[in-house]
Amino acid sequence: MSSDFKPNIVGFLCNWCSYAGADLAGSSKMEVKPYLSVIRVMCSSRINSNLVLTALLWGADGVLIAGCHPGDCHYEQGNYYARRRFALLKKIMETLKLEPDRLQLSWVSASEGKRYAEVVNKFSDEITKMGPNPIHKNPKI
Amino acid sequence: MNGNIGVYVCECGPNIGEKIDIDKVLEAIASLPHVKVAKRFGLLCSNDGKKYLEDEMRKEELTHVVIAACSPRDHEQTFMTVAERAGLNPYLVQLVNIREQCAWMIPDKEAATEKAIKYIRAGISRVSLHQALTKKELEVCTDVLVIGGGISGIETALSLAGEDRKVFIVEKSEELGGKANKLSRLLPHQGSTLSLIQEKIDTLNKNAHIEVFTGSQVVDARGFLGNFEVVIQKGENAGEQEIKVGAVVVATGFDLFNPEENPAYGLGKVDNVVTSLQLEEMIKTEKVLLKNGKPPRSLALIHCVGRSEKGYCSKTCCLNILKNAHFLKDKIKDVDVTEIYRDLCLPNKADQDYYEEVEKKGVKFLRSNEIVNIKAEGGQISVEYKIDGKSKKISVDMAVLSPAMIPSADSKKIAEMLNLPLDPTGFIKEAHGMLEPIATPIEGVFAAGCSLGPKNIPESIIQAQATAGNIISSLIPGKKIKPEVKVSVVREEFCTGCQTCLSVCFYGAISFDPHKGVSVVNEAICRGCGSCVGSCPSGAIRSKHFTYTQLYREVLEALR
Amino acid sequence: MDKDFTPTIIGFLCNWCSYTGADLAGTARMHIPPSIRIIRVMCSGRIDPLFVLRTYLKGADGVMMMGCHPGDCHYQKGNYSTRRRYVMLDTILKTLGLDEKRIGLWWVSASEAPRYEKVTNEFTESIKKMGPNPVFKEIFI
Amino acid sequence: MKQHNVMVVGAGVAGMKASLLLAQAGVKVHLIERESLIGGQTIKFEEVYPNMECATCMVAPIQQDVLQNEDIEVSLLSTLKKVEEKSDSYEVEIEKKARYVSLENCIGCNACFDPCPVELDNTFEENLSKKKAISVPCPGALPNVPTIDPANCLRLNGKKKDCKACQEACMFDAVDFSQKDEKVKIDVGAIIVTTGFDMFDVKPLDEYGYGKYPNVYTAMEFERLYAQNGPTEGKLVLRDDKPIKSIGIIHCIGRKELGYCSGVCCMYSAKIAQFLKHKAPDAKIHEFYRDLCIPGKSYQNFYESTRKKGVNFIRFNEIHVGKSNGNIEITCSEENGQDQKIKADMVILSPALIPGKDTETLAKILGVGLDTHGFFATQNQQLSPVITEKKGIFIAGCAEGPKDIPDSIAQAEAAVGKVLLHLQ
Amino acid sequence: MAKALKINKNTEEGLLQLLEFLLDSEKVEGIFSLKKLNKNGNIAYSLITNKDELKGAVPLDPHMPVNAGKILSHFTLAEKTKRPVAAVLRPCELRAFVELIKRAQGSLENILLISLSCGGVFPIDTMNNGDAKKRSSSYAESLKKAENSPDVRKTCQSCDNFLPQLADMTVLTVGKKDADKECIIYLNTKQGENFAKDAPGNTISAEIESSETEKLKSKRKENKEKLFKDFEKTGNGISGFSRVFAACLGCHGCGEACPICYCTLCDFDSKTCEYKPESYESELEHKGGLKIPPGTLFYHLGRMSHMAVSCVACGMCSDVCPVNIPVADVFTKVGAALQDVFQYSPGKDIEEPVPSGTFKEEEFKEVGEH
Amino acid sequence: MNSTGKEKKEKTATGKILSVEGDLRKTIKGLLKKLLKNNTLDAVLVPMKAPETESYAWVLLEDETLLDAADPLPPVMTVQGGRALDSITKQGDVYLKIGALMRPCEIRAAVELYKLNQVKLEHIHLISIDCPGALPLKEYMDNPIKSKENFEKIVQKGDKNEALRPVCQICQHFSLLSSPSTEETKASSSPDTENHSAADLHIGFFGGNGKKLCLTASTSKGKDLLEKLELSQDDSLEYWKAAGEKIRQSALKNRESFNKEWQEKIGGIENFTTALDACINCHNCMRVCPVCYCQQCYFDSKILENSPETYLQRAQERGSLRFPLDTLLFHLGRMSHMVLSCVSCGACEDACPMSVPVSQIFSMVGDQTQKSFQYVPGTDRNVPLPLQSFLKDEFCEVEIPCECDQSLLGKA
Repeated sequence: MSSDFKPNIVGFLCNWCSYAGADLAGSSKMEVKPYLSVIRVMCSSRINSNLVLTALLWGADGVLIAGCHPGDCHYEQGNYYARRRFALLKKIMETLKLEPDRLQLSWVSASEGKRYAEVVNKFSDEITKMGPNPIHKNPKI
Repeated sequence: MNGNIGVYVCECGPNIGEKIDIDKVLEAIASLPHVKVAKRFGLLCSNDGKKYLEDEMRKEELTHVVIAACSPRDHEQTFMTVAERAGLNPYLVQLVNIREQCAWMIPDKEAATEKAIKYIRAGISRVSLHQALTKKELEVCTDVLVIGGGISGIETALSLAGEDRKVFIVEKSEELGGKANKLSRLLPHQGSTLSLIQEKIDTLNKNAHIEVFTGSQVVDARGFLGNFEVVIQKGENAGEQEIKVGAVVVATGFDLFNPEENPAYGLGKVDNVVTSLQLEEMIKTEKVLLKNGKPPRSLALIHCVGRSEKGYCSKTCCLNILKNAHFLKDKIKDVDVTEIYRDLCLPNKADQDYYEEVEKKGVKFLRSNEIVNIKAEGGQISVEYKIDGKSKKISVDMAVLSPAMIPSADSKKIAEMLNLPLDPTGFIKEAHGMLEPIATPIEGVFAAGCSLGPKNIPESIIQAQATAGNIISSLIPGKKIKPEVKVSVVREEFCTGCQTCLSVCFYGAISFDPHKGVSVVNEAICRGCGSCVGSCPSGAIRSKHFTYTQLYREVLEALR
Repeated sequence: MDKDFTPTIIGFLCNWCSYTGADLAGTARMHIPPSIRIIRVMCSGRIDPLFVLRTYLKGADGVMMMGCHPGDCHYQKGNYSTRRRYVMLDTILKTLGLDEKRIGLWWVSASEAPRYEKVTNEFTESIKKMGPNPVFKEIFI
Repeated sequence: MKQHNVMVVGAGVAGMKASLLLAQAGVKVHLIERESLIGGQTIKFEEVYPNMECATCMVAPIQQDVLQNEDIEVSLLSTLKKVEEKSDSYEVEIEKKARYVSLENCIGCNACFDPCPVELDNTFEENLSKKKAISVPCPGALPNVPTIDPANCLRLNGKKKDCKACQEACMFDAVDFSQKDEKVKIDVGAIIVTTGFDMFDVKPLDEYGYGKYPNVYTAMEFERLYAQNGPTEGKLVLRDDKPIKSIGIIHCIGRKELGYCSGVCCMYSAKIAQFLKHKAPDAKIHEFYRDLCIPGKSYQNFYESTRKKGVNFIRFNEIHVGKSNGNIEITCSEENGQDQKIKADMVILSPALIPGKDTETLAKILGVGLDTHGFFATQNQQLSPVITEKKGIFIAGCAEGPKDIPDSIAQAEAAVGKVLLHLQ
Repeated sequence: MAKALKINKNTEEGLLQLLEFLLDSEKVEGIFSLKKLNKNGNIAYSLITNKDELKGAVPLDPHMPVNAGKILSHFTLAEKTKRPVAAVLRPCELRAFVELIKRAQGSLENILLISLSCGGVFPIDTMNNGDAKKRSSSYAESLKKAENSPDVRKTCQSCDNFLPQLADMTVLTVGKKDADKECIIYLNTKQGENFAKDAPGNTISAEIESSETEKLKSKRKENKEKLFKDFEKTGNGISGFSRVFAACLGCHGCGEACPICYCTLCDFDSKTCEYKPESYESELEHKGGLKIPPGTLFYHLGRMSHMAVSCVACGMCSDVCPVNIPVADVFTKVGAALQDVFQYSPGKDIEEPVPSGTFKEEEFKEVGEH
Repeated sequence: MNSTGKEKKEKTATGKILSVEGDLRKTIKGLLKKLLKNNTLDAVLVPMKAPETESYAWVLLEDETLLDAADPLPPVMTVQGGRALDSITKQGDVYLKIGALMRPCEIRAAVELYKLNQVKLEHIHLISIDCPGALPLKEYMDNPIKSKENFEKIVQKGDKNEALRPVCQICQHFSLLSSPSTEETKASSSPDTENHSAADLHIGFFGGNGKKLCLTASTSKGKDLLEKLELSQDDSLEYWKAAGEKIRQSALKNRESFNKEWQEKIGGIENFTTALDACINCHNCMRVCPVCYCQQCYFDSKILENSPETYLQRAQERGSLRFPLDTLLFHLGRMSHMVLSCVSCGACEDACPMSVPVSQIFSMVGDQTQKSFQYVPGTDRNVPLPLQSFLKDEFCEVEIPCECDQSLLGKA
């Protein structure tokens, strides 16, 4: 693994909890690794597998989906569906040994600025440790 | 796309200015396709900044604008308003968060700058796909349908009916008043319930703006806030009537747990075991008597009948039993009253005083964990109960069971008709258990009183009034409603009609058109979460302002 | 050949010329074979080859397309396209030996009621001679 | 409808919801708040029962809606001083304390905190952390604009008249020492009072060891201690850094003294126990209660799940927090008369809800009465629970008596209905 | 006489040398060519941008996994390429690309078209089973002799359009006896000449058409006529036609593989073509029975009416058919007839309008004279 | 549905026994004929060999004389029956009482499609039949005569021969008579068998030694059919079940090693992409898949379209870039859309012109993912689709540990 590897991580954040949590991390001036690019969606359930797969296959070294904690969904139950879809995708990746660790789902609430920073930093570290997504160099995808 | 995109980077004083090399940012984005101008400014959210932006939008004839500044949660609305003032559709503005997400989080200036460029590129890429969205306006009907003529229903109607609002009450039984009719008196005033209800019913009957259907049922109701179509089955053989209303209030009340379900309670088997309602009836007629016509010398008032079975505390029984005990002590000389309770639940500020008053009257309180058996024994009734693992027993002349409140049979029927979810206890589920205690997930449909869960009369009244408050402020005569614009839409040619989207929508905003075989989103109901979009395999449903292509562009830029 | 055979013939008629022509034939009490069922379209250019194919494969014994004479089109040149499409259909069917004579194109102007009477009768006769469309014998189509 | 203005006093959940609903009806709202931020007590909670929902996530969108709503004028650091009844309206005089920071100019970057030389206890954080003389109560406060504490600011209290450390640090000219407290008169057609509650003060009560032993906390202190945006950022550390093996949570603090059950403590105590089970899964948790008051359709379930998580519920008659061998020891007499002694590393006291501290003053200004417990009295607690004797003045939420969030909101919504009818 | 580049290497290596030169000199940014994917013989078109990756390129491999016209269309669909790209493709692929451009499905701009005199390709599945290796030597021999290799597809054996027309460069393979030693690449256009400037090799003058190519052309014409005749024997008339397509699964793979079928959502996959319940009831009434899913013939006839006039006879439709229906036979036959009627040669002239989009006032006078 | 669904399932299930007269196929056709004749059914959907060709197709028949040409046990599965049924009822209920005689995997696909509102079952009588498996389509097409002979042997012996398609060799749902999951779900859910079954009627012959057939009905519709067939002999199902059980046990074993083998073979990005090297992006697999029901596949839409610049840039990152693009995305994406409903019917692989082992890959992944959702597609009409429902306490591995049912995590 090259030490100057800067991973490209895509983060889908739900508007109500996780994005607010990310904002809080920012306004609390917490240090967060710069590798994650945030994409705001209204609810974590908006994320379909295609979006995640597209990101992973077109070069993302990691994909983070963050939403409200179960029970906290602004739309009551969106995150439960998100969790099921995520579990399915993760299982597929596990079964095919397609580096399931590059995909993570985390619950981050609006008050959890610190947690947001931790989640992102930890995930960034893990991805850095894993090295570049091998798909990225595969001309056959 | 043909367009002029303007990109404005806010320095936010030193917050962005010092942490991000803005000149480098501008250089990197100025030559991107369709970018007409890329400029920096000290503080865009200041009045000067807003003025500057407005002028720029006009001067440069911008079709799309990207503002790189702070979190959309802070100032998205601000800049949308600026755009609107400049004659640009507010949804053609994208606010890119480079302050919280870059400047404040990434101490390394170079990395922060790089990241900011990425975000702004994503913003540019995305904004070029934005569509101008306009708020639709819908006419509303201000009339209201109230299902259920109990205390909640009556109070709702009284609070709402007026010159410009008609209220229809549909009550399945032949008279208004609901369960409260059966109570002997209220608490802690010991006033007569009858007079209270009668007073309200009289006012109601005098009100020309309230139309009451007794002995009637709602057989169909569909629509959304401001526009419901309802069919009422009037009495027996009286035919159907269709009405239009703007809101529906479900006030179908509760039923009582039937103690006969558990033979241990002895109801129906053992003489002089009665329910609290039966006792109320006796109190009302002032004839608290045993089967043999004699007044009881001792009574056991048994709390929490059905609590274990149903899995919740009904909240109102403790006080109600205290009231009855109070009455018995007052009315029957030297009577021995024992309350067998689990936990005293007296959660209102005046309740404790009342409890102390009753205690002072000599009512005995026995705590038990479980009623083991109630049976006839030696001309009396023996109540066997358990406390801390030990069995105990008392003998009384009469045992009064206080059953738990359960959802009324009608609630379920009505809920099915209106597509309302029920919670695990079978009561109607609130739109949000904390913040929207009387709203249901279906906008325009409210619930009040015991249809939502056990409540006492004041709480039911409060809920009825709260319902009224919500309706008065959302259905204003002459004022149109503007539903959310960032909603989902179905592209009919691609929709296969699998109705997966229906199953994941919490708000019932999607229906199925059997003629076309496609799903239809009711934009007046949709709240724009996009859950349906996430669930549609073919991409036939798309969410405005968060389309797949828009997000995909963001992803691609993130990966650059 | 079955003497009693009454063919089913579908006619796609343009609104401006042929349909008016057909109406005129009616007003003039001309004898039009009862086997013809007319479907009005605004321009013969609207006659999608798929309409014709579908009609044919669903068992119509004949399909008539009628439009304004070349040069007369209400929409300037719609019928020139029709003509090309007809040739194309005709060629396809001919090449595959699929009874191309069951499909025909005629120019009938608004005043040509007699021509309408003539072509419909002639076509009906020729279809009668050909007998029923054999597609009804085929399960595997 | 006459387009009268309405004043809402207190910007907690009830006040905010009432304001939003009024604004939706097209009424101009003056929302008056004593503190420098809106959100009331709810925003201090990390999670709310029974769904263990994140309170910030729940309330922040409402706070934002309030601040962005053009029909709601929010006056912070403001209190009612005088109310004059007119024929069909009230003239209200409010006193608006100077913030010394411009709401318009400040962008919430917090650059002014560090340079300030004064360090103070943060009352919002139950004094569990420090703040500067210029500060926001907690990260994520809305509006995210600091306030200068004039009593402690060196410049304003005169100790160092030329100090302008914060002013120099601010790039936006937001620090404005020239601001003065001001009095404003507003004409309104109706007033809704949603001033909320305070917590029963446990300090005077000796038997709970509060103040005596560092590791005895009140429930509110614990909320902040647990909060992700609180002083420890959600990390569970005791005042004396001891490891936590055993925790006692004591219900009904103040019930006897006050003479009423607050109706919410059993649930919030159970909620605290559930938090703790997450944070310190190995710790033993004992809940000491008198009567379980869990009056909601989903509450019993919550209580049972708390029990299932291994929380020990003990019913007591008398209780005492003392010390033995340097450890806290809780002695409680059970119903059967037997005494039980339990060692605890941490004790959390669940006090009753009492009227807000300015309730009495406010009641006088408004000319409305109080009930025996000091809450605002309504015309008829049974039948018209939000209406006062005075026309056009309404009470909602915990100002009327202890209640939980949904009940407060229902009252607020009911009050709005009454106001709108009143204005017609 | 046209200009040509002569390279003293075998044909494939010569071409690769030219491609390498194009990349090296940065005359092009990338090259579309067939490329090996693994050792099993799987190949696919790849956009090669790195010289090293050219090592795996097999531009002349006698397989057509996808019609490259479709790929170039996909590449230039959103916008034309700003940076020059070269593509090695067979004449039918080139024709398909041109047909697509006529339908606004791509752009020729900045694309260097390199084609070849085509000896035909093997059926697609030979790629999988290792047959290809066995066959390739006999293929090379047949090429040299300008004969039909018995291993190439029936469609190719009867294709007389094997000399590309619009290519900037053409690699000579048919009848090239010394293909092992020498590579001739014709520079047909100014663009071709410009790109080949400074390329290693000698510039000569030569003519691509020869007695050898004529020989092959007439042989193939003969085959074509026979193919069409054979089809008439089995597939004529409604019953013959329905027998040919009786096995059709309705997978519509032929349409998907067809380069000319460019629609995003095929009409026959859309709701308009779904049977309504009552259709079943009425058809059953007539016939007593009905193949399910129905509409097989309608699909093929309908698709024909949409695209056969532009059919470039690439044979992909037959290749992808899971039940071995000779789709290409039918379509090329109908295509030829249509092209004859409209005097249209698909893919040969980028200016020539598609027949369905134009007309001549004086044509088809006899039509409508029934 | 016309039944009240109140009938309780008897403890020991019984079925009707029927002697085979001469030919197995003829006997089965005889049953259908009878149902057509006595108007119990208006039409039947059965496979039929196309005249003068060796291929099979589905035919909807009203005319019982046409049944003579039908073949209830075709050696290949050309069009998946679920898909055939889908095309009939997609636009709405056909008001003909149709009996559809299909393989269990086809029935299961139909049930999945029913849950997706694609197939309407109101008037459809699903009749399943013990499935001997099917031959690979390509091999059959290349040599139909020999393949048929081979297939006859399999039918007679009832074993899972290696000549069968790989997914047939590991199939456990070859007989709805004793499908394990149906039994389990029935036991665990309400006694309302009406909606908790896949087929209405099942025809079993495994265990009959070619001499007997066994018919069982699990719904009122099925019982009605059985009644109208006027069969007299009742028999206990134990023996028949045991015969099926034996075959299933060996299939189960095969399935285990199969899963392992494939996971090894294609695990990891390199292996997986290599397995897909032969793919030519014709999307035939999707088009024949019964549960890929979308009007337009997401991956055929223009959503993924990009500029030449982007393609060049991607190529430059990698040195070269395979075209057509997004092969892996297509397969993974399709997988994420339908794999929970995958009935392992093998149609995709049959239709692949390049013989990519799609069905084997999908079947393996399907088996694993379905397990983690405790979902068996197509065995119970009332169990909701996994992605249309959720439990509050599940999949907590994604975050904070809690007391959820760990068995849902597939770690039990």
